[in-house]
Amino acid sequence: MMALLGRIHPQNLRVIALAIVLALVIIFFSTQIDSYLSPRMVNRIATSAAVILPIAIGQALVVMTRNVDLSVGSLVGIVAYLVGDTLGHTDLGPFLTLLFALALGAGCGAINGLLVAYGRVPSIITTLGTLALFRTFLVQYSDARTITTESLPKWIVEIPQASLFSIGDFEVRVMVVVALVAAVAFGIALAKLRMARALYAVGSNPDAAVVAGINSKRVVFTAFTLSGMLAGLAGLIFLAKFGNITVVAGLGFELKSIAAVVVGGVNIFGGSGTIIGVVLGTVLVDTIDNSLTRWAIISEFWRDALLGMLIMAAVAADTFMTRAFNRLRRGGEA
Amino acid sequence: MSITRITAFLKTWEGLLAVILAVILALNVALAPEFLSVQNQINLFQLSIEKIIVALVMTFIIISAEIDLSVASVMGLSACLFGVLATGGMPGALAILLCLLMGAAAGAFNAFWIAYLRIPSLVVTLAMLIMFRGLARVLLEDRGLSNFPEWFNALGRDAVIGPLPLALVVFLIMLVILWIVLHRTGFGRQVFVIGNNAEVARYSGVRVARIRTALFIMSGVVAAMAGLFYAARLASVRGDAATGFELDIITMVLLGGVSVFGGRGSMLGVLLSILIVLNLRNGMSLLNITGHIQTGIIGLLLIGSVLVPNLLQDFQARSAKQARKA
Amino acid sequence: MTAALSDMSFDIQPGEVHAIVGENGAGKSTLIKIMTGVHQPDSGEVVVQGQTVTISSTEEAQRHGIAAIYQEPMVFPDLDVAENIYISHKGLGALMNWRKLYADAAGQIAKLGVTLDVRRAASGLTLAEQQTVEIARALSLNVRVLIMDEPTASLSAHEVDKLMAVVAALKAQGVGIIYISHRLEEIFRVADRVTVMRDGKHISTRPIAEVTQGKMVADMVGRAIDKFAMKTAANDHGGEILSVSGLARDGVFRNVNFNLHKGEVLCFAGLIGSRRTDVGLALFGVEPATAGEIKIDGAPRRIHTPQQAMEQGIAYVSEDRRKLGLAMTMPIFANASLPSLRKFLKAFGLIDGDAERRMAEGYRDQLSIKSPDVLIDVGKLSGGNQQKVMLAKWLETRPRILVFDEPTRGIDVGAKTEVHNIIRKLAADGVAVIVISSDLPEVLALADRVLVMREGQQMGIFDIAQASQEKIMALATGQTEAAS
Amino acid sequence: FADAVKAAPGGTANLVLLPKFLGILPFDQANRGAEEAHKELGNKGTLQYIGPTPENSVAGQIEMLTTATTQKQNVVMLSNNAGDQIAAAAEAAQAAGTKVVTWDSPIPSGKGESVFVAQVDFGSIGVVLADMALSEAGGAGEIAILSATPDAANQNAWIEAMKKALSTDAKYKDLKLVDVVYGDDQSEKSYNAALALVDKHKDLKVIVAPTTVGIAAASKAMQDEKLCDKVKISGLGLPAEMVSYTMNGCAPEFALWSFVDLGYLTYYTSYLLATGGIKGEIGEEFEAGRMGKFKIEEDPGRKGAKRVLMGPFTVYNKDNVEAASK
Ligand SMILES: Nc1ncnc2c1ncn2[C@@H]1O[C@H](COP(=O)(O)OP(=O)(O)OP(=O)(O)O)[C@@H](O)[C@H]1O
Ligand SMILES: Nc1ncnc2c1ncn2[C@@H]1O[C@H](COP(=O)(O)OP(=O)(O)OP(=O)(O)O)[C@@H](O)[C@H]1O
Ligand SMILES: [Mg+2]
Ligand SMILES: [Mg+2]
Repeated sequence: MMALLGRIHPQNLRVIALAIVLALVIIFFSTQIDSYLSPRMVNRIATSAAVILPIAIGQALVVMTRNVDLSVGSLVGIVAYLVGDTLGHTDLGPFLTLLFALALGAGCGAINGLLVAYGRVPSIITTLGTLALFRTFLVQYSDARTITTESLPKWIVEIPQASLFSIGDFEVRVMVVVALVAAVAFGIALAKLRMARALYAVGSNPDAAVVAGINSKRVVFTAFTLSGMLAGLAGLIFLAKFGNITVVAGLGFELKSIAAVVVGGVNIFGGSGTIIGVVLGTVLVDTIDNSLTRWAIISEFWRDALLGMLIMAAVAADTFMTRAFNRLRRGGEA
Repeated sequence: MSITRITAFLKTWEGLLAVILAVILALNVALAPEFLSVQNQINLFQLSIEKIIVALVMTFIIISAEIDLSVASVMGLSACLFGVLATGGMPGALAILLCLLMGAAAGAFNAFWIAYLRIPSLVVTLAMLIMFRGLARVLLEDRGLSNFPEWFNALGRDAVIGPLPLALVVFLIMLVILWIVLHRTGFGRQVFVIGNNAEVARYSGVRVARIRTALFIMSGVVAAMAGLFYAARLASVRGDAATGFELDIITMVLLGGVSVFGGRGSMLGVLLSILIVLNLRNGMSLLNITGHIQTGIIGLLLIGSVLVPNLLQDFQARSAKQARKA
Repeated sequence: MTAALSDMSFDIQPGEVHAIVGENGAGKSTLIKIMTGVHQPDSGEVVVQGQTVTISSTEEAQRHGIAAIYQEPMVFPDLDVAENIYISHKGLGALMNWRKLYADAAGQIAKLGVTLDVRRAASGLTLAEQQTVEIARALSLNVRVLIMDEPTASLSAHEVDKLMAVVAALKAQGVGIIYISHRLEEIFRVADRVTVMRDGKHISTRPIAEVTQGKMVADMVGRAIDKFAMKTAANDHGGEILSVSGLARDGVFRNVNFNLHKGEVLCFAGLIGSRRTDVGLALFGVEPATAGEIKIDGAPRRIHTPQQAMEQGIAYVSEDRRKLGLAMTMPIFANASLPSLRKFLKAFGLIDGDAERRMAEGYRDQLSIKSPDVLIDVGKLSGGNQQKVMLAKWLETRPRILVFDEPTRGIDVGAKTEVHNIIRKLAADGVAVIVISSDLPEVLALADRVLVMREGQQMGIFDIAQASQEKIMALATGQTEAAS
Repeated sequence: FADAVKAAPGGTANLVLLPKFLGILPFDQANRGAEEAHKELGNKGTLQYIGPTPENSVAGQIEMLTTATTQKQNVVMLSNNAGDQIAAAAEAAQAAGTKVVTWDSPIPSGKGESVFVAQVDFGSIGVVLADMALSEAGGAGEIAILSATPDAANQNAWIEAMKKALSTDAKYKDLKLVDVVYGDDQSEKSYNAALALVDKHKDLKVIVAPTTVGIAAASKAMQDEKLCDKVKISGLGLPAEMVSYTMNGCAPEFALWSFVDLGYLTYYTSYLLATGGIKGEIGEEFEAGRMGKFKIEEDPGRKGAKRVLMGPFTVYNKDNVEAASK
């Protein structure tokens, strides 16, 4: 056991702890909710996590550099609305639409990045500001019009039902695949790309990054741009999933994504975290949420109280488990 | 004050805020005829009184390099608890006491995880934001409660000193006391050091966990008190009372020049920032600028107040260099 | 505002070691930071191989073949050792090759004669280990000009020897080396030329053969200074104040036994990582011991927090002033009064600002801290002056037992003498002093008794009369078995 | 209606239309109706359309009502989102001479409110919701409600009315209301809540969503999960947003009224109150331009409160939804 732990990177210890917590949550609810361990439940959680996952990944990239992006919710709203609006006039087709959404998100993210990295405005101030500004732009632009399912091309409205393939009842939805592809791509990039290491370095010790010859500004700028781009992806998924888009789309996603990221073990002070952790964090929060809504014995009004408690319990459990693992590991070393 | 000291002040963050405030006040006076009326001046504070009371304590928390996202939920929970107790027939004074105790307990609960188990405060208080709000919901479900004792509603409405209502008096007293505590006492000094570098504080014999605990309990109690003011002012509560106030509160503190990374900030800055936000909002409302435009302008101000001096500085540095080269 | 650096010129040839010396705050580190693009000069130029270049970032400096080891180690706590070493490398390909990374890093570390697991996260490294990582990082860059700003400040004799060998090898390869150190004996070992700086100005540049230590010091401070005396016999001292028996912390150190008298100076010697610091932390209650007994004035005491230690009159001056010693963005006076804040409180917990300021100014004058006033943030002082502020802060607690962990790290010769005098004076006043030091001359100059540690174990404790540099090194490196 | 008051054009009345928040269609439509009436009456005063942001709705509404009072506006037309929490501000407004006319969503206690312009009779909307559920369920089965927030006063009133209808009229005896859940008027939450209802209640036949956001999200959820054959959606929705779901059978029937008309009628009522045409007393009758004659009566749902009933509403189905969505 100790020898095994010794070989695992501390970051991965966190992931293991998280997986154990997730398993415990699932086991608990499977005793409470009928036919809980079913393909349908997996689909439910997967499709609901698919919206927040790209945002959480982007948020994680930003948090790793010791920053935070509070504007993601507004970004989702802008992209969902503007893409929907455009598709209302001209059907760009899936590929161009995706590009458009990503570019739009990335463009807005780049504004954040410019302000934070080159304008030296602290990220929390910048994104508190753009959280309001992006939404303001959307409200002014939209003039209270709603994007309706009716105005959208059929293919986009039907994305949520589309499955890539299915094994029995178990459908693998396109939307989920898209979110997972983003997760896998960024997971691999963070682990394998040399450039990605700079992300950790900047968050780990910004002063040292400067003297180590890392272009911190570019790194931070890139993180915000990518976060915007991923929020753009989420905006597209949001559009496809809900069809009717008003100016309130994506409201409150900033805190949700931060919750997923911190539950997923990304250090809020930068420097460490993994994408697999973020995926597990997102799924964990979503599993708790979706399970509570299906738990017969608790009333509608107890849900949020329990959600808060369970998130706290999950964070505490995996923090302590990680600490215990680390102690065992060091004990094994000595 | 000599000219040099004035120019030195204007170059500080507080100086910048003072200039911004002066501009806003001038615009308000010039454009909105109702602005200077006593009633409007009272309303201006009274409408955000709960937020600005809590902002004073949030200043301490952020200077100590922590954050408390749960304040608005504690406010809501306190207001709802009072509603349930008071309409359930409990004597008002006892209900108030219980609400304050609940606030202390909520703060202590936060502090337990943060100060003793070292889980980041952002994580803990984000979970507690959800949980305390949920508990408020459990208490009131889909009901709204009013019919509080008349003396209680009067506390939220009637003037107690001159034209000032109780909450505003409490705010002013707290401002003075907390100003002194932050900048003139050993406790305040220790808060700054902890925010600067908690390890240095620990190695210097500062009881870091204890001070953190004190701060979060203070935050809980004051948030609970603010919740009571909220209930009194509106003479009514609902499960969603004070929802979302935390971001406004944090915005005010950050605009006040308090560093999110802790260790830096001043009460003067926070006071100026409070005055800026309140006057700006009030002025815009009087000019019928509302909704997203209003929040957008505050967002612009937030970014601009940091960005513009930075750009000027860069520009100065660059032109100075060019001048020397030439 | 006065300039930190003005009108400073010097040059460096391939294969040359050019030493720069000067008092604390002379502007050495500032010079380095300008050369490597961390700060921008207001005027002047850098010429590389006949070409005038502007260096606006460290990255650019690296492109011109200039790299530096900074005075304060700059490591990434979340990355492992290997990554820390290779983080600045360009052109290694877009993808990480972890296997190669670890192998190469291990090679670099081995060159320095240190054992260090390259997969360990840097967050657990001691200051000395961090310095090692910094050195390995700079060496791996294949530079033409390597700048070393006090690379040996927290190394002990053994590691210094290894580093000297590396410097010699680089020299042979034609690398130009700028070497900054306050340990003058090192300068004479490695340098070809010496430049002296004072108050941000160039004073002299001479070939090493033409200088003597006395001349160098005179240039640095503008007056002559005595070489510090070796101690030959222990002081007379008073009654026993501290007695430690069987002290241990699981997996860190074990079975430490010693006693300490009023007015006595006990030095802890050993290699880096020998866990001397951990014994100090246990005495101060930061990382409490898990076994053994600490008796003060003959009575057993429980010391589990720094407050408990301070109540017993114990003070601990940390070796890591940046992370554990000083609040960098707070003024001198606030740092100085921190542990003894209670002394400066009036009614209602209000701080007596005047008394506080007077105290700080007193120390500024007494310790000659180079700073116009005490309202300046300590982060703006040079390394050596920061060290002095840290001393002030603990002296003000009027301790009975004072633990100094590397008290003269990064302090110039003049100041070092001053600190030694302070330590001697404290001892003469009856304070019991423990000095943890990697600087053997310092140990021999201060100690009444010496305790040698190796890998968490006490190797021996003996009187200064029986001590010698060779004997201590033999115990510290394990060439002699434990004596006690 | 013989002696119905006719509004005298060309009067001076400063009016403020204050929706729950800015930026969404129904409120904008109401504003269009108000502007139509404003032009028609040649009001020499002003009509302001102001409102808070959705995140800040409660506090924002209270603030804007207070500011309007300071500005001495004649009437504030309020779609109340703050429940009784706004009552204190409304009473203060009345005391200072600013009348408060509510529309769309009233002040539950009726305190501080001159009159409520009700889009429909709150009792009869309960019956209509029950009727639609009955027909979609095919006469018998389990139904559930997906509402907005637990605090939405109008939704709560309708749910109450629906429950009352279900329990009193024998024709609904085979309908079983099994759950009431909330989607907080957010697409995402409503979507998930609808699916959770289906999972939780295996035999669920109809989800009644008396909210435009909820009904669209629930319909989309059923469509995406191919559940439209099993579970039908009904409630209150906008034809433009619902047309595809009605045509494909996911939401065969839903109802709504005209927000343009509601804004128009509210304007007339307010104008008459401000210009003294009516006093706002029970029994008064007046003519509201193109919409004809109306009467102030006691609000059957709220003791002591007064209302003007607009009615009727339209039930949309395959036959008329396409035309209405244009
Ligand atoms: N960040 C800073 N801001 C302002 N002044 C600074 C800053 N850092 C250093 N200085 C000042 O610049 C001068 C030169 O400092 P520098 O660190 O270069 O000295 P040094 O020769 O390296 O000294 P030491 O031997 O103590 O490291 C000092 O007077 C110091 O107070
Ligand atoms: N392997 C390790 N893992 C984690 N922390 C360590 C390790 N080794 C040392 N440390 C920490 O570093 C600090 C100093 O350690 P240590 O006592 O080993 O050094 P030392 O003997 O004083 O030598 P030097 O200070 O010269 O490096 C202590 O706080 C200790 O806990
Ligand atoms: Mg230096
Ligand atoms: Mg040490």
